[in-house]
Amino acid sequence: MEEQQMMAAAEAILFIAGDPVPVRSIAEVLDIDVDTAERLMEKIAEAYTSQHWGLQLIRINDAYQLVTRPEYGEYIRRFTGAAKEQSLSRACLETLAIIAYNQPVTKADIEQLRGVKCDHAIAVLLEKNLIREVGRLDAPGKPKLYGTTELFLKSFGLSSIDDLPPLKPQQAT
Amino acid sequence: MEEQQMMAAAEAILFIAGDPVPVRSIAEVLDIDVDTAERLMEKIAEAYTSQHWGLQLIRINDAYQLVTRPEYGEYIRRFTGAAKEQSLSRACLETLAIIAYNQPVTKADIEQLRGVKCDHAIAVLLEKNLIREVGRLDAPGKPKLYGTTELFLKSFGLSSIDDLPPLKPQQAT
Amino acid sequence: MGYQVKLEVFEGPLDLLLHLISKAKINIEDISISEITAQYMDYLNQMQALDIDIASEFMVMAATLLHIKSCKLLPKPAQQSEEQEPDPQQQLIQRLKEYKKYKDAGEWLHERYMVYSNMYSKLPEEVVDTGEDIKFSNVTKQDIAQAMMDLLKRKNASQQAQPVVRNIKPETISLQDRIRQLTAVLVRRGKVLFSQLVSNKFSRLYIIVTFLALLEMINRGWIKVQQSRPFSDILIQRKGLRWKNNR
Repeated sequence: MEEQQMMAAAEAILFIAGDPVPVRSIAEVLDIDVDTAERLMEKIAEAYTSQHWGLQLIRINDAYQLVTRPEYGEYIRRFTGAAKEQSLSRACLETLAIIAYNQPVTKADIEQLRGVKCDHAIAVLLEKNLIREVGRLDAPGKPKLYGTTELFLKSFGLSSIDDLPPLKPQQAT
Repeated sequence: MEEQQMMAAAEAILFIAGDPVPVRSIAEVLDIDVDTAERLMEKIAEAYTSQHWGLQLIRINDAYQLVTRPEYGEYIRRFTGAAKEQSLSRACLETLAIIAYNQPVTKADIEQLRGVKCDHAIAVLLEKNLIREVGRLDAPGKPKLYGTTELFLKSFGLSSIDDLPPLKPQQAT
Repeated sequence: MGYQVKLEVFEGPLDLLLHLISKAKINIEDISISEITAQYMDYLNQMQALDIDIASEFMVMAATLLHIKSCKLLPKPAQQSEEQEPDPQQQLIQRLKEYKKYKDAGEWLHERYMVYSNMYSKLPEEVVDTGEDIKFSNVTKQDIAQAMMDLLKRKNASQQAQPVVRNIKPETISLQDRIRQLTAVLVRRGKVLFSQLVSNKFSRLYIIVTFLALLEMINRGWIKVQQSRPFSDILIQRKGLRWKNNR
């Protein structure tokens, strides 16, 4: 199969899937190796950047997903009647930052860093599916360990957790 | 708004909808007249024909729909075949349950709950006369609202919709 | 009602301290404990004066600050104990610096979120065997309830197990739920104005459902409504509606 056709087939699959499609699924369906599939996806992503207007191909961990460009979110909400995602409270953002950079991490660690109770922020983040329990610490009380989810990556435009910028060392305020 | 941006917004809407989108809905969302919207859609359709690979924009009466090209059906089957095929009866039962408990409800609401497109199940239930359109929601897409029919009540031995068994609260897992 | 002063809200004692430090335009390292302690206590006093509950963390920090301040007034302890106990002021500075890093990271996340929460994805197409004919002959109302509960459970489970896409989420409110809520309101209050049931902070769908619920309740003879003239507020009164009607 020619490359052009493989790209077309991959695009059709991404459209039908809706959800992120792992590179290896693409490789399997097109009967090519994973590296070739990977290069194919990169090419599609580039083509979307240059040719498409309202859509883009994003990478989340080892999978690719077709999504709309953020600039047009308002029109989509107008069309579907969906409510705008509310911005997260500062308590939630701080808690999320601590979890993202230190995962897996316990509630006690988070509270130590923030200097306040974090139950509410953690509950909200769990409900919004931005964090999840990833296990329990082998210590007295077996405290829960928290980590971020794939939805976290997507919601913040990160393709993996390594995409987070390094924390700024604090000098001047 | 520039034409390029309007095309982008329209493309994003067509992508999210998946279903046929009436030209007047596009016009309403973009705040342009129907003729302009019509020309816009034709331009997008042309661009898809000349540039795109796996997708195309088709016209159905006064609506446009983004669909995969038939040439790639084989790959789509191969891809979806790997996913577990759900029995139609199960899909219909779930869809019926959502409509029964949440009526009046839009297709978008049902799909949100089920996490997949539900066109087929809804078509079957309409055909079997277990559900019906009960109105339209006042949103730009004017989505249809579905409810259950008398036949539904009769078929399941209910004297009214209040006869449905109460849902037990879900335990968090 | 007393005179209300708007007091800035802080995420905790560390947040408040950072605010005081930035107001003083100094580096975290250069804090003067006696000054910062005075300002900190001043803030707590204001909160107290306004009858705002002061979280225990703020009190603990107050005690820490006072402890550091008192240590400074005392003569330097002998060398051995200095080795054992780290300087509490340095400890506090360290905590503030750590906290500030995540506070800044939180701001960075906020900016990203404002952009990327505007991206939407498409729902997957459903794969079904279209050749199959559906049979509901053995299906009971219990099965319908079970299907709905399974769905809700699956939704809960999938949200925890493989969180991937946030699709567009239209808010859903069921008519039955709304009827139940309105019944509760009317049983409690006897009468209510339509404007009290809906306000512009609610979505259009919510208002529509409320209206449909009222129509249904009129239909069932549970309530009576009055409107003195077109577009004026609607008075809704209980009529033959008792709580058990709703069971």
